[in-house]
Amino acid sequence: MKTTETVRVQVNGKERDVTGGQSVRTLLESLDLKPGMVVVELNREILERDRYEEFTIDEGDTIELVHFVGGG
Amino acid sequence: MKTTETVRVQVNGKERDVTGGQSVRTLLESLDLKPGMVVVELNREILERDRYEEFTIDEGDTIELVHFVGGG
Amino acid sequence: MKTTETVRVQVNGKERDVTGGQSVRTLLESLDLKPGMVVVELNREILERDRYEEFTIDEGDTIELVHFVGGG
Amino acid sequence: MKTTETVRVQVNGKERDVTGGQSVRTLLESLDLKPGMVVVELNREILERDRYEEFTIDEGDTIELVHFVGGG
Amino acid sequence: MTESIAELDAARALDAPLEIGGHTFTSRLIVGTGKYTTNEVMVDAIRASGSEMVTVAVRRVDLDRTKEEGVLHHLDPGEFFLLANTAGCYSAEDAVRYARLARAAGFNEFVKLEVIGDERTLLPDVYQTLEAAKILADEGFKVMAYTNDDLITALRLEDAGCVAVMPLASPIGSGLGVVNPYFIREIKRRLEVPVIVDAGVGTASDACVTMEQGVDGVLMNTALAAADDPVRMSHAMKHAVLAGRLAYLAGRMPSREIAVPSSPTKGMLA
Amino acid sequence: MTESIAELDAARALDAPLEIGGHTFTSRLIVGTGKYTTNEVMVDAIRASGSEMVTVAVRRVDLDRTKEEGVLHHLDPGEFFLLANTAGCYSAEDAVRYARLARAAGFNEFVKLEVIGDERTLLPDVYQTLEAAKILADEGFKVMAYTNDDLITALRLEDAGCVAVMPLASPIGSGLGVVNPYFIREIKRRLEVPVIVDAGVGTASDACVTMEQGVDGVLMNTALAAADDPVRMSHAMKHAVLAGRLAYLAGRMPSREIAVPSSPTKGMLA
Amino acid sequence: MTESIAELDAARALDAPLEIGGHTFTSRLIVGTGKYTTNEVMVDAIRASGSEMVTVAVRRVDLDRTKEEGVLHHLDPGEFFLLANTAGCYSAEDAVRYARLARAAGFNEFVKLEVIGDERTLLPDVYQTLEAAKILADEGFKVMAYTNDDLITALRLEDAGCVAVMPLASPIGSGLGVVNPYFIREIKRRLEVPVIVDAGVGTASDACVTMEQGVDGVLMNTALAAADDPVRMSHAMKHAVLAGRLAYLAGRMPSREIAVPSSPTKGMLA
Amino acid sequence: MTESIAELDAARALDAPLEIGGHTFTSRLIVGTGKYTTNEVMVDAIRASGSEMVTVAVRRVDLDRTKEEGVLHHLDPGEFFLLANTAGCYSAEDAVRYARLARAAGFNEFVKLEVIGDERTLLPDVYQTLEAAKILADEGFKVMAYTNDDLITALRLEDAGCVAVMPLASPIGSGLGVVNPYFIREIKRRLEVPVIVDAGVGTASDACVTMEQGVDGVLMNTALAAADDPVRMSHAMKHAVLAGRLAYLAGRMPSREIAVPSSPTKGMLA
Repeated sequence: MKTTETVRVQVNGKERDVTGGQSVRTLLESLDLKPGMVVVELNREILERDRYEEFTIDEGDTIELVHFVGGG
Repeated sequence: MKTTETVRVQVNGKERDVTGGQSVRTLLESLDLKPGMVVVELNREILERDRYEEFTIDEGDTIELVHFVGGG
Repeated sequence: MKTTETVRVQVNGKERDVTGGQSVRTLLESLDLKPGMVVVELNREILERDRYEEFTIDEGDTIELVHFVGGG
Repeated sequence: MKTTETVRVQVNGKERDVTGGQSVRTLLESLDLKPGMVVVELNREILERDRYEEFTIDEGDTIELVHFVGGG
Repeated sequence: MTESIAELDAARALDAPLEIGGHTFTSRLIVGTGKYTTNEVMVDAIRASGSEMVTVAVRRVDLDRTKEEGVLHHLDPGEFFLLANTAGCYSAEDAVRYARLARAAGFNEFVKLEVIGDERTLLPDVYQTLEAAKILADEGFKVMAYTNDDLITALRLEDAGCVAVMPLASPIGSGLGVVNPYFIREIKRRLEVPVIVDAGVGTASDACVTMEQGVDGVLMNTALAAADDPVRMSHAMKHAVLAGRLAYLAGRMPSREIAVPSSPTKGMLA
Repeated sequence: MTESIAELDAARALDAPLEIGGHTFTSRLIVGTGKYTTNEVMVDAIRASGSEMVTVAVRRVDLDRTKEEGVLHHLDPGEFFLLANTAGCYSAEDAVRYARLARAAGFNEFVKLEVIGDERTLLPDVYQTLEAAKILADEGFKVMAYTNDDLITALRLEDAGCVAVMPLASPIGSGLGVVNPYFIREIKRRLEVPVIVDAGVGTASDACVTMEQGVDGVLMNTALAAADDPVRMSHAMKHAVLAGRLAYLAGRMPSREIAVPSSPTKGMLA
Repeated sequence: MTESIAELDAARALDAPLEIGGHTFTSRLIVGTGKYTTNEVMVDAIRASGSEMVTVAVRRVDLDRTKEEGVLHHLDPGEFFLLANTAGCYSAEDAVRYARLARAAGFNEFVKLEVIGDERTLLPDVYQTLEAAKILADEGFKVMAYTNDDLITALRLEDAGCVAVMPLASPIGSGLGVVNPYFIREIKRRLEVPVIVDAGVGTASDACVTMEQGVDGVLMNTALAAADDPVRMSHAMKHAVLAGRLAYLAGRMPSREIAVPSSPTKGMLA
Repeated sequence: MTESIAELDAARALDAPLEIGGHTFTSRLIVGTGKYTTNEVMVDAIRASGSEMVTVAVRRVDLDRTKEEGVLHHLDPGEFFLLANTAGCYSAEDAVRYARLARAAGFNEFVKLEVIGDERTLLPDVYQTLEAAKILADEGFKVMAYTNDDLITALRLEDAGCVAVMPLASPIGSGLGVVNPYFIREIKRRLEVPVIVDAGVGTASDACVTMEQGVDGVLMNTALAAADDPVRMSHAMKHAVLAGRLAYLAGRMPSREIAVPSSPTKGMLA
């Protein structure tokens, strides 16, 4: 059953309070990130793009949102 | 019981027929090698110089007699 | 007065007997050389192309016939 | 006839008023220079050491006093 | 114009394409996308270099700043083949993690494996690199491994299944050029997979010398990004790599201490 | 194709043409015509090199052999600018004589002045060269003087009225490349007339390094004629000269012993 | 004569002794005993080199030939410190076996660890070398490890407990000298145990350049044994090592492209 | 101690003395006396270098300052052979004037002829140098001529009667070392009078490399005077020159790209 309380999570190394139980897709939208432009690692597990809907954010989750930058 | 039959052994990679049961010291003498000038490996075990008397040569033994040569 | 005796001249370092008094132009033709393809030095003097007619070959002349070859 | 008026000369590029008619040796002494430690050029002519006595300083003379310094 | 086309075609005709892990490239120059003053200069420079494969790094999205930092806002993955790297990793574990994240981006299975062993020299940790190479190759990655100029390590990386081995010419960003051509040459002689010299090139002649060793390609970044005029230097590098490659294929004259005339010694005047 | 044209145009747009004695050239590569195995290879190689100016030697017509040896039976003076040399001369007097004969051929007033001082090294006799340069310049010749890498001599040759000074990279036909870049660089720094490095280039990287010193051009012959594949090497040299020139104009990165990362050090994962 | 003593003493006074694994040496030159034409030449050369530590190899006694081949019939272990090597070993296991045999000879616990990874280049297998180094150090050996010029490997070998790390200047017996001074310098900068450059030195200046990098010593064999006159070359090397060491300690002048007069510019005549 | 004497004697026995203009020297190192911080350091350094011949410059006495500046207040002409130079002269006329003044000092008829052609590079004006050399040789001077590395000029200077020809390794005070060993080697090969490399040496290995080219000696000043520790560097140079000389005489091993083992490949254990 979906809860709406705030939960504390780690996003890219910073603590954030977000709505608990929301999907990763929702989180990306709230952060104004196009799903196609980032790769999501949830608690050290890489998520497939087409399954962002299935995964929900819970208390204590560690989320890494990465993308490609200039590099040699 | 000390035997005097000939036994076949490997000395420095070559097969040799030697008197069985003789001590390593005796073998060295028969090969005209000064104990102080060689190091003896008997069946992959390095022997201490002062114990050449204790070890005897038996059928199938593998003996390596090494020394220092010029090298860089 | 034009003479027709043979005269001995030096052409490119080799002695040759040629008809005396002939013009340089005639000499070139006899050597099957196109005037436009060579430069003529007569007794150390370079001749202008359009004046080959005026110069005649006489006994003891030294003639150099040069052209461009491959070089670095 | 030796004169004692002052004369203006060039010594090592600088104008100096010195007693006219004095010998080069005297000049060196007055400059506190050991004859053996310098070479003297008087009006572009190099003087031999043992003849400093013979040469006198006159109006307008150009004198160069040189020696060895550190160099590569 | 027609002449210029002819020229280029002729040049192309003189060399075979470069094949890495089943992909074919006409350019033997691979370039990085880091350290440019602006994204516009970066794109212009990369286009001028004629490169088809470009490296990118995997980093966290900066949630506080504009998203524009993402390199794909400027580089079209349709125009360039993306080679993600594991730059900044100091262990096999980290490198493997970064490689997986890169692959999850969905472009290709290639990765420029880079495991650093020392912060001051950025020299590779060949032990961790080899370990990571094995893991990634087993997972189906097409590993292009950055390594030092040690032949033994290069052979091990090939055995581990790398699709390309990439020894350094000199330390990353040093611009010292090919310090040890002997080792580079020997690595090329002994490996079957493509050998790409990665890091150390400082100017055009370095790239030219590198290719003259017979290697299959060159990877560079700083030499372009840190030039006074990156776009012009990129043009230079494109020609330098081609020049070095063709010279290698053409077979240079023997060099000798004594002179030999280039004009005939016969036919002199008296 | 269109891309290739764009590329070449871009490259051209990045450099100014080379002007020598009032004549303008887009190629900075000058090539000799000696020592090729066949005339066909020579012509193909020269075309591949993109050179506009080619050197030729003055020699006696061989009256016993076919006239085909004349280089103009193969090279169209309309297609290439002929630069006659005085190769093989060991005195100012001889060099002046050969130059006059060359000019009498009626193509142009340019001459590559070359007065050799030693048969074994083919090093120039700078004393005789300087003397000949003065005479020829007075007679209206446009003298391009082959010389050693001595700055003082280069300055004297410029004073004598030479339209170009051509120091050697290393002995003729040696293929040792630029042995003394300091001297070459200083000569370029100090002269106003074009500086063309003549002789010594052995392979593409040598040409590239030469141009990176900032000189105006390179003259070579053996590096092309004695390569295993002269035509391919000529392609290489064309690109090498362009690469070195553009790299010089672009301004290379500073080289340093310590490494500098080309990927961001920030944004790493935890 | 008194002057010569003064000279030598002065020289010695200008440097500290070399300490390896608790042993102290005044000479920074270590030499091999292989490949000499005769044992007499070997002994004379080693004496001329002034070396105190000499390497020897472990091999089977040849039971068919005279025992004279044993090197100790010619070298007095009282005169020289014997450093047994594991030359010829291609695995950690073999190297450990050879090291144990060497120690059983009863001279000392030092071993020159050498694990080859490739027959053609004789480059070290750093993976096997590191493994063997750990085992031998645990068994109380004083390991002097022959390695390549990789800093990371050098650091690992130090961590493994080696008493000296010995990077190559260039491949064994190549005589190419110090190909990569940057790497050698960096290894010396970062390690605390002595760094001895092993292999690659070809002539005196190579040894001199090596020591100028700041390393603690040089090990060589072929440069002496394969010289036309081994004894004379050994004298040369003794002086070269000393020269390079003192120059390093003295601190060289800065080099600059522009000239600076060594005689006063003032005091010129008018 | 006895050993050290033996060493030195052995070293001496391995080389012949250097003869210049009828004078014999055991040391092949000639040093300048300029640019030292103090006269004490100068004297100590020169003594440490083992040099027998030292150069001095001719300058006006400074009548305003103490006479102490005269170098002979510090150097005993009985201990060292004085070689006066014409440093600072830009014409044959000036050089001849300075040489005559130097000879008038009464020590010897030797002169280091130096005619500069350019203030920035201090490169010799070979035209004026040659002219001055002829004049001075005619006047009975023993001319040791500083020149560039041009063989033709070196041959002319020998013909002019110089007792030694002294080509530069690189510009005065640059410390760049032997930039063009080919030219130096060729000059030595072709001349009969002693060839002394003058100027450009920066550190010990430069001196060693110089002597390995086969030349008869080296002349330096800045490398010693501008070292952090001039006295220690002078010791280094003494050994470096000896090392290079002996290595040249010993005949170095051939260098090859492929490795060759220095330990036996036979006799390995099973």
